Amino acid sequence: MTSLSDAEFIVRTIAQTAVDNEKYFGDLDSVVGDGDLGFSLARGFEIVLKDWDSFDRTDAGTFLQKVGITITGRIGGTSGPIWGTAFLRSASVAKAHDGELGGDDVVAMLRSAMEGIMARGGASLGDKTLLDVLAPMTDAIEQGVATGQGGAAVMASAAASARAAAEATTPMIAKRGRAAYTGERSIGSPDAGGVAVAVIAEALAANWDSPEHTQQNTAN
Amino acid sequence: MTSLSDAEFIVRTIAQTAVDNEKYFGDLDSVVGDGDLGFSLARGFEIVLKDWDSFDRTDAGTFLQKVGITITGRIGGTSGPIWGTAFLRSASVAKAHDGELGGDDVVAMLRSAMEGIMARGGASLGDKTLLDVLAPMTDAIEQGVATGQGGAAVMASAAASARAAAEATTPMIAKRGRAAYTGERSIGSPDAGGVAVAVIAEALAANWDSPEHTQQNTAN
Amino acid sequence: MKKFVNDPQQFVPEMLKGLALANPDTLTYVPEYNLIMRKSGPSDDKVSIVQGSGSGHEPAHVMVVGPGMLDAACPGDVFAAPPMDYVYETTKLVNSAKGVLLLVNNYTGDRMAFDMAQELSLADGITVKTLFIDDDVAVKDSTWTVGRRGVAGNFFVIKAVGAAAEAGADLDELMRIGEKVVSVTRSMGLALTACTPPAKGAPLFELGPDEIEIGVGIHGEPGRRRAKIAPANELVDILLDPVITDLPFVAGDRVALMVNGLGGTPISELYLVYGIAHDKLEALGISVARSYVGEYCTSLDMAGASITLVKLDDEIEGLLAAPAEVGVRIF
Amino acid sequence: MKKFVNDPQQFVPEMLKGLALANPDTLTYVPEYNLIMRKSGPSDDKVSIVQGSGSGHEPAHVMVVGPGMLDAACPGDVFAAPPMDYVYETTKLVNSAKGVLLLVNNYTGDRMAFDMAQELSLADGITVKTLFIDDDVAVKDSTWTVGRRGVAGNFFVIKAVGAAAEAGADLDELMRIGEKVVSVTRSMGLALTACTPPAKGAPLFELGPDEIEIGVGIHGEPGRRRAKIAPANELVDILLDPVITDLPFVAGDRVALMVNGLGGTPISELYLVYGIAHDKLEALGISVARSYVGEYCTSLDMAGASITLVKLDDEIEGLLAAPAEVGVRIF
Ligand SMILES: Nc1ncnc2c1ncn2[C@@H]1O[C@H](COP(=O)(O)OP(=O)(O)O)[C@@H](O)[C@H]1O
Ligand SMILES: Nc1ncnc2c1ncn2[C@@H]1O[C@H](COP(=O)(O)OP(=O)(O)O)[C@@H](O)[C@H]1O
Ligand SMILES: [Mg+2]
Ligand SMILES: [Mg+2]
Ligand SMILES: [Mg+2]
Ligand SMILES: [Mg+2]
Repeated sequence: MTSLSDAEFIVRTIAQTAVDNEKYFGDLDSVVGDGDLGFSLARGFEIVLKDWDSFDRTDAGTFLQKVGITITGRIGGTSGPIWGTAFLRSASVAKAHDGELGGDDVVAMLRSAMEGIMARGGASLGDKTLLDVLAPMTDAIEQGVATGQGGAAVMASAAASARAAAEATTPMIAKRGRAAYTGERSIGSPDAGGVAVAVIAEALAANWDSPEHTQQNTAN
Repeated sequence: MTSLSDAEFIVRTIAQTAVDNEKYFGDLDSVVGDGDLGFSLARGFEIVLKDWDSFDRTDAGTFLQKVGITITGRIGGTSGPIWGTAFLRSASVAKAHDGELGGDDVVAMLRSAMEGIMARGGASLGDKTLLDVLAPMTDAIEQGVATGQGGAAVMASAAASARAAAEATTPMIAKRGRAAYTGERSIGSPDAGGVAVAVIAEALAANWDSPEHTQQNTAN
Repeated sequence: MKKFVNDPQQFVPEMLKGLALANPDTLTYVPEYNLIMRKSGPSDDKVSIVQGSGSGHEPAHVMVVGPGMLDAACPGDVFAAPPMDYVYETTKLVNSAKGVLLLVNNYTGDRMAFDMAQELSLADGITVKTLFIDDDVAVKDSTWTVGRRGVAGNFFVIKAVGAAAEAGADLDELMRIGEKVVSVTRSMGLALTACTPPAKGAPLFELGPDEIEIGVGIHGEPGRRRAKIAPANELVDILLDPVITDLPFVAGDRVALMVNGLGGTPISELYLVYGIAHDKLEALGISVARSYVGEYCTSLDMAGASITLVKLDDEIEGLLAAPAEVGVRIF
Repeated sequence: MKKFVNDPQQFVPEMLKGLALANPDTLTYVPEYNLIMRKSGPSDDKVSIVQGSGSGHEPAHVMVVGPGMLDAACPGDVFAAPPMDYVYETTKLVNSAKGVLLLVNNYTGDRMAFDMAQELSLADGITVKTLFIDDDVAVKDSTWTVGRRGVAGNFFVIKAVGAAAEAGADLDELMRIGEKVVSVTRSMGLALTACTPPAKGAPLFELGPDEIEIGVGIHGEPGRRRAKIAPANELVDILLDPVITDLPFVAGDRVALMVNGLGGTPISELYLVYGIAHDKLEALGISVARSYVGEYCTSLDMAGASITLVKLDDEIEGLLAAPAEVGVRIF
């Protein structure tokens, strides 16, 4: 894994998926939320794409940190602080690590991101937030890495696990975010942020071996 | 014709028809008008019915004048002044006449009512207002009276003629009232006030020989 | 119909009662005649100013009774001119030695009710004059029609004569000022949705999900034509062009610009419209000296807006700038 | 969707531009941060007061910037808390030697953005305190939720601390006053229709032709339950009862009563609701000392209303009565 180019691929895929799914994420958030998730993510990640060339690329950690600052500062709603925190925490782990990042480091980055989100927004597992998707997804990655699978295979099982976890939020009662105000009525539809994470994971899996990723790797 | 009791029957029938058709007249007025015709007539004639016993019944003319004052003063919209004027003008003709009113007098009352309406609201025949129904209806009464028909027969032909005239307003362009603002778009629906006159005429015809009218006559 | 209403027949009285309860120190409500007047009553040092009209146009006119504005308002039922008695009784109640000015939007029913009330009042020895307001350019002013309608522009007439009356102007002077303001005021509106009168319980006309009604009046009467919804820039052209070309307003003019909401359009959209209209006017060399954004003359819950322009001179501008206080307030 | 809008993404900036153009003497617009601030800028003799929130609640909060109210408002996009940068930059722009008070309605996104901005501002040496507003009784304040939402009651907090700041109160004093007002303010709303965010282009939820949504928030989030439309008297009970019993408000209390329109309900209906609520309170021995009827905190074009009660003491009543001037006006 050539860390910077992987980070670039991952960030670009997340950003592009957020922009492409503006309407879908908005609709998901309007079932029991307030419908702004798609708009917030799309506008914020548009800025990431617009400023793409300007981010410091000293190393993967620095790159992720610069992206995280943009997301934290420029995305509105709950998503800006939450997603921004995730990027900033991942960046810290990456920066603390010298040299190339391995699968274990990616898992550590994700765990730190989750802790950051919990600290920032006060949510726990089971509160029907994107944490309930990030956690099983991270477990799947950890297991894939432990059993020596290749990147594409790891990502595929991460995506499958994210999708299943997103669907598993359907019967939960929302205890955080706008959906929480509806109490029992939040039962019956999946958490919007959680589905967004699953859609992004699927995009990463689908494109892992695509020329954009592999050529980028080669180019570096 | 025992004038006062006929006048009472006619006014009561008009009032009751206006109250009963509130919704229908309102709907007619909302095609190209502002929908208040039914409400205005119903609220106004409700007052007439409520104050029924209080009207001075010295003679038919006085009775009609008192009713006309109520209508003029208490019905809103265009209809208050227009219908009130009609009653006040009819009352003047009746008062000027000594003794029992004949068919000719009724025709004279209606012609005077029409002149009053024209003077008050500035409309001419052909402007798509209730005048375009009142005029042929009055002609029919005049003809019935001239050929010596009985009251019920005269009223039946008056009603038929009013209905036909109301329908004949459909292709006209409104040149008075709220409907006039829509210009050519007023073509294709009948004038609301004109239809109201026809409905009232039909109610009068239908009940001319009813116990309410004939018993009232006998009672007097 | 989904509205805050009990008995639809009591819609207007219950609204007026609420208005009076919310403004106990400044307004008096006379239920018998739908009448809202200043608690302080008329003064013989000042011409009293009255406007009546159908209800459903709030804040016009019951909510603009107060110092610098109206002395009384006597509305009819929803969209129905007030019965003549209401106007006559109102005139008697606000009678002043300096006279009474009746402001009337130009509609047949209103004209007749006020004409008759004026006759009766004059016979009682009350000095009364009546001023008709007809600012709506959507209606062609040809001989066969009843003339133009009075719409949101009536606000500027009230404001100008209200300020002048407060400064002691006599009745003839107020007529001169009012007629001058009418002569330089033009409006045009469009509806995004129809409105629902409580007593009818259903929309007054049907508009498709992408249709708008252009040149609509303030009573839910359909307008002159239907069109498809378009971007705000184009909607502003549809409203502004006929207003500008009618007077016409020309480069070098100073104007007051009003963006009036018809009842169901949020103020966010009205400010958006204002910004576009302001830019267009400035681009034409017409300078916007005073701005008015909000609800002035509505059509119940209709979504839509109207634009009014007033050509200013020093006199009108001074009168518009004078202080005034009305029952509708946010503090 | 039928709205006055060009590019939905530019809805908020175009609205803010219009607001600034309509108030050139009093407001400054900083497009980069969606920021509306007083033209006069901050003063070192006075604590600066800022409120941010999602847009779509106008006149809250961009239209209540002015003497006696806010020094600046920094809204996010429609229903989205402002990005942290907006808050941080706003804080820097209104920095005063007496400090900056941030008013925040209690929502996760807003809390986080303001928390982070406060941290950054403190690190820059700016004195900042943050006050959270949570007046909505529709939301149960149990441990597992995020606490109550801030809705229309925020108006009273702004008004009170705004008046106190103008009179020279320091930051701690403003916190005390603000917390006191929050502690005696309770609100409850209901929707007759859903609202349509421009970027979504469709209503946020579906309501049947005779359905209403009770306990709705100001972001088009569905409420706690659905019910059938009912006469206004019953709708007022639905709003008023949970408000009264929550604090509770009791016989002998003096209160401010606000009937707030959610954006699509005409002021005629709001006054009708006001009259009913006023009578019910007086019947309970609760006396209404100040009344507020109109739009204070809306949810785009949603038809509906909320009722807010504030229990008054001499201090709060005096602050509410103090003069203030804001960009939204009708003169
Ligand atoms: N406190 C929280 N911690 C973590 N995630 C949260 C929290 N609150 C909400 N979320 C996530 O954010 C999503 C909603 O984001 P967004 O629409 O931007 O925020 P808002 O609820 O402020 O409108 C939810 O679907 C959920 O996954
Ligand atoms: N100037 C007029 N002269 C005679 N009749 C008129 C005139 N204007 C309107 N009308 C009649 O009145 C009816 C409408 O009455 P109404 O709804 O009360 O008045 P408005 O048009 O003021 O709402 C019309 O259908 C027409 O028949
Ligand atoms: Mg959301
Ligand atoms: Mg009518
Ligand atoms: Mg009418
Ligand atoms: Mg949101």
